[in-house]
This record gives sequence, structure tokens and C-alpha cells, in this order.
Amino acid sequence: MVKPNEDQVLVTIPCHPRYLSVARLLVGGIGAQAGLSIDDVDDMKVAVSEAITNVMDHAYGGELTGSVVLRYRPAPGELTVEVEDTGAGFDPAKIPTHAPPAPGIEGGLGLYLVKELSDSFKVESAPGSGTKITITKKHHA
Amino acid sequence: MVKPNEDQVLVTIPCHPRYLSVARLLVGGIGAQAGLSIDDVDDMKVAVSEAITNVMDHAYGGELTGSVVLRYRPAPGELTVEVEDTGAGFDPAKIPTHAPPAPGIEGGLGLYLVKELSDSFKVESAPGSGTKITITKKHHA
Amino acid sequence: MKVSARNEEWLVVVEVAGELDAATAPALRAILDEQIHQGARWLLVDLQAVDLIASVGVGELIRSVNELNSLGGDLAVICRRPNVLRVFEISGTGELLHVRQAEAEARAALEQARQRQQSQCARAGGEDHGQA
Amino acid sequence: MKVSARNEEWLVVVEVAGELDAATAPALRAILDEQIHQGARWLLVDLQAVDLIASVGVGELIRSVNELNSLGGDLAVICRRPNVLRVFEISGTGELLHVRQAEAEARAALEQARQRQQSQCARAGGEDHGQA
Ligand SMILES: Nc1ncnc2c1ncn2[C@@H]1O[C@H](COP(=O)(O)OP(=O)(O)O)[C@@H](O)[C@H]1O
Ligand SMILES: Nc1ncnc2c1ncn2[C@@H]1O[C@H](COP(=O)(O)OP(=O)(O)O)[C@@H](O)[C@H]1O
Repeated sequence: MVKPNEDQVLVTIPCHPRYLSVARLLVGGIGAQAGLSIDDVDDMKVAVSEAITNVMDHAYGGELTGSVVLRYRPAPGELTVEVEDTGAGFDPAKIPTHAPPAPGIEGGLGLYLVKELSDSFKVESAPGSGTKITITKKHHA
Repeated sequence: MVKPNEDQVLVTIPCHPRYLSVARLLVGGIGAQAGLSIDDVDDMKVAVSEAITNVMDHAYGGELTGSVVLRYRPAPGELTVEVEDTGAGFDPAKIPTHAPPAPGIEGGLGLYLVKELSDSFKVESAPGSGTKITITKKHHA
Repeated sequence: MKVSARNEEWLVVVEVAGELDAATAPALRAILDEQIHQGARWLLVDLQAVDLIASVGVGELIRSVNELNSLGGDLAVICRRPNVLRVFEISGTGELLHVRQAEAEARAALEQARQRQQSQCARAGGEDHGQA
Repeated sequence: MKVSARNEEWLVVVEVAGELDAATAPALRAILDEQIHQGARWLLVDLQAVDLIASVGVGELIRSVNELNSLGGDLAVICRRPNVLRVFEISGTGELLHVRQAEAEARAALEQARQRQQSQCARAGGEDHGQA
């Protein structure tokens, strides 16, 4: 069970690619404190980057306005990060994440990477109601 | 002039010393992007640590409950960080920051360090109304 | 991130360092496009100094390999960091992009692709056509 | 942060590495208290591997030097990083804590303090009392 708010770092970043590295710094710092390995942290950095990049690409019609809300929730041996926007939303049922796109196809790889690089992930979204992606990475020896 | 919210990273951390390093990571990442030197960043890291430590020590009666709100505002060649709490507050006029405590005296050094390590700093506080410390560090060659 | 390109006999080496994400992929795209535009057909993309790659970085490489293939060229990638290799593996692009851990292997993959291309051209030119 | 202590003839070397802030100062305090409790009177505090020191770290050193002085002992600090030196300078504690950039100088400062202490004791013991 995730603990209540007490052990949460809440971050709001502008919807701009230059803040991707800032979001990753926090994955590194908070993930290391939670006991993730370097490999775990590296994978989580990519997963979180994908979720934030999707906000920039899709949530606000590709405009770099608005902001992205990140919630970092460390627990012993694991880190959960939520990436939330109040943008366009989408129907998760329509996005296949059971296989990567065919080789040679550009795009469509982001959520599949999130799934493969994390221990669990959840998409909460609906057209018109914004999106929340919850990603959990556990410690692997 | 500080730009409006667009270029701001808003962070809420639990009122606990283990998040000091997280706050400093952001000083490093956002400060480097804003063009601060390594020395500038090092000084700003200490200044921000002092302001947050004061919240832990004084705002909530020394209890490690509640949270600290940080606002990182980069601008070309400078970084401003606000450290805000909704705790006890104090009368800034009663705190001398024009000189360090006498050698041999433990404590009372925090705000003096903030002043000396920053380019400008502002204390907004009153008993019962919480505290906001605003610290600006500019690029020095 | 840093990107640079340098010519060697028949190929161009593109070196990338840092984190390859949506903030930095445009710089990679620019240099790859520029090289192809200037006539480069064989690109060795050295990602040994890349700490992290996101899907947008893989996407830029796919875009370039598609363009190179359509022009009769190809690219190969050198990459050693486990986390970067994992992204190529998961994306299933290791073969398309000729991702190799050793520089010599990446060069060999590119050389092979070039020889294949040359013998195809020779056949297309008439010699041995339909014979092998 | 890491802290460790090792005995040398008449002094104890305390080595600290990492960031010395409110999260880590309690560990430094514990080792300094333990050493003094066990009878150490001359401490060489090596902060060469400390990346950052906040006022709480300076406070722990002041606390220990006050206690050591009251017991007839002293401490010296080795510190080379400019940002850490700046904090000692601003706090005006460089002399009280015998902060030195070179290990040899810090050892010399401690040796001097010990000789001063020994000659005071000798005088207090009666010899040369009031004579020099
Ligand atoms: N935050 C979001 N807001 C709106 N749509 C999204 C969001 N995240 C993902 N999507 C939708 O899911 C699709 C798949 O995303 P992804 O797998 O990352 O591939 P890509 O971004 O390359 O299309 C996107 O094309 C988009 O339609
Ligand atoms: N966030 C805060 N909330 C309440 N009081 C504060 C806060 N920050 C500073 N103070 C007051 O200012 C004083 C001076 O702070 P400082 O210079 O950091 O020294 P110290 O914390 O060692 O006392 C504190 O003792 C406290 O009374």
C-alpha cells in the first residue's frame, strides 16, 4: 500500500522539453533514496520521460503551454511516479501496448516502453478529461 | 522582472531532512540550465538548505510534519528560489543578519549564511502567519 | 547533449553524448539531415557517450535509416550502456539500426551493407544478372 | 554521507564524506561524541571529501571544539573545497576550528595546541610558574 501524502514529492513543471532532465534528476535522487538500483533508476528515467513527452506531444495539441503535475511516491524498495495533465485525454483501450510498433515505423513506441521498463503502470484517461499515468518501479538486484 | 508562472518549477516536499538533498538536486539542475556557475550553484545549494532547515527547526515547533513549498524560478543568468511554510512565523526585525554569531556560539548562523551566499534575499514573515524566504543567485564569472 | 560529425573515407561518423530525449533529439535530427542532404549515405552513429535514450531518439534514427535505405545507403549504431541497449531491444529495432556494442562490429555491419548494395548495383547494371 | 574514525598515536582522525546537512549532521555528532566520550582529546576532522556543509555541520564542530577545549583538548579541520571553505570563512570560525587546506598544516595546528596545553599544565604543576 502506498503511504498517504506524507512521503510524496509534488512537482509542477512547465510543459516544455527542457524540464525533462529536471524530472529525471528527481527520479535519480528519490529513487536512490528508496533503494532502487542504478539500472532501475535508468529504466524509470526513460519511462517517466515518455509519459511527460506524451503530455507535450498530445495533451495540449502539441502546444508548449500549460504544465505537467508529477507526484513522486517513494516506498521501501520502490518508487511510484504519477504524471498528470488536464489536456485532451484519450481512450486507453484504443492504444495497443502489447507489442512494439513494426520496425521502421516511427512513433507509437512511448507507452510500450513505459510498460516494458516498469513493474506496473496504469493509464487513467478519457477524451476531454486529461490523463494520469502511474508508473511503479521496484528494486531489482 | 521575474517572468510569470510559465517558467517556474513548483515543488512540495515533506518537512523532513531527507528531502534536503532532493531540493539541492533541483538547485543544481535548474541552476545549471539558467547559466549559473558551479560555484554559484554550490552557494545556492547551501542557502536553500538553510531556509528549508529553518522550516524543520522552527516553523512547526520542531515537528517533522507538514510540508515545505519551494518555487524555482530560473531566468537568464540567475535563479530565484522561494521557500515557504505556513508555520509559526517570526518577526524578521528581531533577527540580526548583519554579522555572524560570535565564534564559539552554536546556532544563529543560518539566515546570515543565506544573506552572504546569495545576491539578494527577502524574508516575509510574521508571528502566526508563516514564512516566505526568497533567495536570488546570479551568475558570477 | 553534444553532437558532431566527421568524414572518413566512405562513411560519416556521428558522435552523440548526453541524454537523447525530446529536448535534444532535434539537434540529432538536424545533423543527420544535414549529412544526408550533403550526400552521406553510410552513417556510423556512435552513442557510446549517450547516458539515456527515449523513444523520440530511436524515432530519429528510424527516420534516418528509412531515408538512407531509400537512397541506397544505411546506418549502424555503436552503443554499450545497458540501459540504452535495453531501449533498442524493447523497441525491436536492433537489426534495422544495426546496433552493435563494439565499434568494429558496427563498422563491419556497415561495410557488409555497402558490399550488398554494390553487388546489387552491379547486378542491376547487367553483369551476372539472375545468375548467382 | 560517510563518517569513520581511526586512532593515531595521540590523536584521532575523523573522516567525513558527502553532504553535511541536517540529515547527516547527527551521524557526525554521534561519532564525535563517541570519540570524546572514549577519551579522545585531539581530533583531526578530515572534510576533504565533503561536497557541501550547512550551518548545522559547522554547529556540530563548534559544539565539539567547545567540549574539547573544556577538557583540555582541541580539534583541527582539513578542508580544500572552495564552497566548504567559504562557509567557514563567512561563519568566522576558521581560527576557532583551525581550518586548514593542507593536512600537514592542520596536524601542525593541532600539535601546537597540544604543546601549548602541555606547557600550561607543566606551569600549573609548579615549574617555571610566573617566570617566563
Ligand atoms: N498525455 C496524453 N494526452 C493525450 N493523448 C495521449 C497522452 N499520452 C498518450 N496519448 C495517446 O496515446 C498514443 C500513444 O502514445 P505513445 O505510445 O507514447 O506513442 P506516440 O506518442 O509516439 O504516438 C498517442 O499517440 C496519443 O494518442
Ligand atoms: N521558517 C521559519 N519559521 C519560524 N521561525 C524562523 C524560520 N526561519 C527562521 N526563523 C527564526 O529566525 C531565527 C534565526 O534563524 P537562523 O539564522 O537560521 O539561525 P538558527 O536556525 O540556528 O536559530 C530562528 O531561530 C527562528 O527564530
